[in-house]
Amino acid sequence: MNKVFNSFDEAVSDIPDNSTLMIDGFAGPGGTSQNLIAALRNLGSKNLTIISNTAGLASVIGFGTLPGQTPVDIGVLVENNQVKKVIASFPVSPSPSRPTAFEKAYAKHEVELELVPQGTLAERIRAGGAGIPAFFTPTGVDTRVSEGKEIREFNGKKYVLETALKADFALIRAYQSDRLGNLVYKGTSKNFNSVMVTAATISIVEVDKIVETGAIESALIDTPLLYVDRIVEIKENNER
Amino acid sequence: MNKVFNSFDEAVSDIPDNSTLMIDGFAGPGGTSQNLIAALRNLGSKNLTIISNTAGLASVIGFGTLPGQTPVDIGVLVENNQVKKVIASFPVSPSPSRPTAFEKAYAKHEVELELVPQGTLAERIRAGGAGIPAFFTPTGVDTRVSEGKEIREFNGKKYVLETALKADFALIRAYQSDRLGNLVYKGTSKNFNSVMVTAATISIVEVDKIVETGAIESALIDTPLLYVDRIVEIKENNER
Amino acid sequence: MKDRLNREIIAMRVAKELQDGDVVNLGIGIPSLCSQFIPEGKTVIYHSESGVLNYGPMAEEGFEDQDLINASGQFLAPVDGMSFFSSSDAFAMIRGGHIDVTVLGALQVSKSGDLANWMIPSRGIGNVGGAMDLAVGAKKVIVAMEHNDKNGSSKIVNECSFPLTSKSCVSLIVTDIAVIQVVKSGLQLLECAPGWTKEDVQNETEVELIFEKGIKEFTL
Amino acid sequence: MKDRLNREIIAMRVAKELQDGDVVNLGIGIPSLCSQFIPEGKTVIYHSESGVLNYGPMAEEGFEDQDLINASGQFLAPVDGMSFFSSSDAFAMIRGGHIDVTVLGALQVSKSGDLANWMIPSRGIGNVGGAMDLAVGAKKVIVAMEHNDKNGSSKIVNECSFPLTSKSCVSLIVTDIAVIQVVKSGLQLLECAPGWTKEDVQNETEVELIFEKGIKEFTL
Repeated sequence: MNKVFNSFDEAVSDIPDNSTLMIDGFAGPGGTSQNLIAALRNLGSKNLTIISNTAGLASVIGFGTLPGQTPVDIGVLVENNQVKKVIASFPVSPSPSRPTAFEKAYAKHEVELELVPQGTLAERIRAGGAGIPAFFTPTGVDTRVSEGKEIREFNGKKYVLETALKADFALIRAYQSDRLGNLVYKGTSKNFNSVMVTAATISIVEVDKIVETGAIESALIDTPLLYVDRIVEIKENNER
Repeated sequence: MNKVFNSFDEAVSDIPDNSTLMIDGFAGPGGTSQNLIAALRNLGSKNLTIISNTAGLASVIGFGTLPGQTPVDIGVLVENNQVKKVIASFPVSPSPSRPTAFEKAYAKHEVELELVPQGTLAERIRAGGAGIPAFFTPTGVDTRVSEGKEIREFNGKKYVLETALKADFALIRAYQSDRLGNLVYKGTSKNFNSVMVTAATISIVEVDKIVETGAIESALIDTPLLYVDRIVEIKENNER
Repeated sequence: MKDRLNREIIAMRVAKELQDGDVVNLGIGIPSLCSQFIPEGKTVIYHSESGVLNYGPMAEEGFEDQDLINASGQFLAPVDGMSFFSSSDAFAMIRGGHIDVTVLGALQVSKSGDLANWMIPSRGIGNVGGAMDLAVGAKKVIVAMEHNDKNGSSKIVNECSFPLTSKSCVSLIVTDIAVIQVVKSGLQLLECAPGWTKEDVQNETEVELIFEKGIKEFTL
Repeated sequence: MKDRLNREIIAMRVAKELQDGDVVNLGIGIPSLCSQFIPEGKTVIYHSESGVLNYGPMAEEGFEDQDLINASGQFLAPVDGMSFFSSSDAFAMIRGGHIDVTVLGALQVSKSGDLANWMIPSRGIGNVGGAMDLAVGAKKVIVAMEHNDKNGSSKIVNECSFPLTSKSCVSLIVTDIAVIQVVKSGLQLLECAPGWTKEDVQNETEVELIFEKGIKEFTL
């Protein structure tokens, strides 16, 4: 039972064309699996469906980015014509003068978009990991995002039926993993990461450090090992 | 914003007749709010609906109980004729010769039962706390527990629609709380406790120790403060 | 033209609405400024969709941490009693009714409290983010915005022409010229900015406002 | 009467089915004994509905902790890499297909792999516990039980007369006299206990078993 891979390239090498991927992070470089994204860009798999909170924001507006850094995000996959569709809650730049690569491709009808409210996105992913095929939520009722979907009242209030999201692969950044695959995230880099890791057939995780089993105290484990398939340690000479 | 109460009696004093309560614990005394249950027994509120994994098991069969201990559980409320209905997954004793107080009352038609598979129970409670009124689950399809409920197929597999559970009060045992109400549970005493605390209008928590805010490291907080309304520290001279 | 209140004063007025112990989620823009104006002695707990509760001040220069941000991408300082959680948990808190107040910006608010704040139709694409969840899930929704758009048109409208965020969700609107409450029969003017009369405010507002006695000058 | 295998041998035979890296949930009774019989060199990860993953041996006397139990109420020893979680997460793992194998006891198993293990109708009330979730959610369901009930009746039946836990969920049945696989056309006898012929096993079984060549003696 060895989950440790030696390189990012090796860890993503079997991601085929037409795959559905969950890619982590809130919007900034913190909690974004930049090394795995770069490896997937190098691999070049095409026609990908990407499930993610944004469609690549930090690379154009520097969201949550420390001075002098140039983060890698989904934008590089869009620019490389690898992306067929994006399922996201925050796909465009808040600054119209600095559009995302996704927006430009979308304007040229090169990429599709499914826009999902952020809480519904998180809950659909959780549902995918938790064996719940569909659930009702109040979010989006009487708006564009619920058009064509089933609406039902419970206790006099209207709710929309939303379905689970699953992926073939998840690309995840964590802080540490032990050799079994138990993960710890840092601070606000737990948000989408800890949910997406549960909803993919194969979850690939890049970590700052792989430690011996037992080095992470039980009470600190955020993601239990059964959700983790592959682990790659970020080497010191790697800047991301 | 003071959440700290000085006694168990005071913390439960406003629980009226006809309330719905979530009561914590898996089955044994670990993670069961024994002091709050005893206080509710003393208060004597009637016609209660109790949502819990068992209907009181440790007190009759010693489940998860250390030698020489006599745990307090829901059984004392049933014996005191305070309970109208129980919603549980494991309501009876696995040992027919040592029936639970609930079973005896049930045989005399003094109390109602809604039997729910354990995972569905946990998910219904989570849904109650998370603003999800209903969800589909594969558990219980083609069995008694889905009788009369909506069945729907997703991707060729059958699922049953289950609805959220909420409560007026939750009685919860945790290990530590800080003054703001951030909680830590110990080991396997996190199971139903950390879900129920999210699904009640008023969550009342007994803890081994109340510590200053900051004494619990952020990464160790299991339940963020917004789910906690009342905290009572278990005094040293209290044996439970 | 009369003076309009600046963004800080709008935020200061909104802050007055926050009660001791409230759990509050602040949107980007003017709403994010509110946290500076909480009176001493009141404890307000901030929640962010980035998966954090009980954050405080922003990080000082040189101490920024990319793993410690709010939903606006600002770097936070570590604080005692701060907790972190998943996005599904962050929105369970929102949708489950555990957030007392959210302060949001708006493109339009209608007579019946409908909110439109996620998409300018001419752009053809927009960001929903957490706004729909917050609008539907928070116990109280306060809108903090400029009263009129760049062309001078009223952002308080009879019917929203922009795509909706949520129907009938707004409780209170605080703008650079007025404080307006959403009531059953429509929009009631509560306060006017210094130097503004109720007629002045009405002139800038598409919706016919309800005037009851006791309209006050902006109070902070 | 021929000798039947004891509970430990049944558990030992089931343990042979577990693969390196498997995440396994063991029910109460015979299933709970399986963990003692994992061959060296294989890593099997145990999950319990009490909210724990990767537990190992039971606690030694004097070191029991009421906050460290499995779903049978046994006290566990702390182990490196053990993790704890909520019941909603414990069952998200089960229902979401993240458990490779569950070993459950049974009152009845039908020809088509239906499982009944939660209620004896004469008692009028029963415990569902986590059984329905496990039966429907685990990738593979193995039943470990005695072949016949106390009255000698076959627990392997054409149709379950007891309330169902889940339909068509069982893959393999290991009893005190046989190992039987659920296949599309019915129940196929794979192995007989030492000294038992296929006819002997058939005599104790209500369902007409499928015999293909290669029926072996119980192998451990």
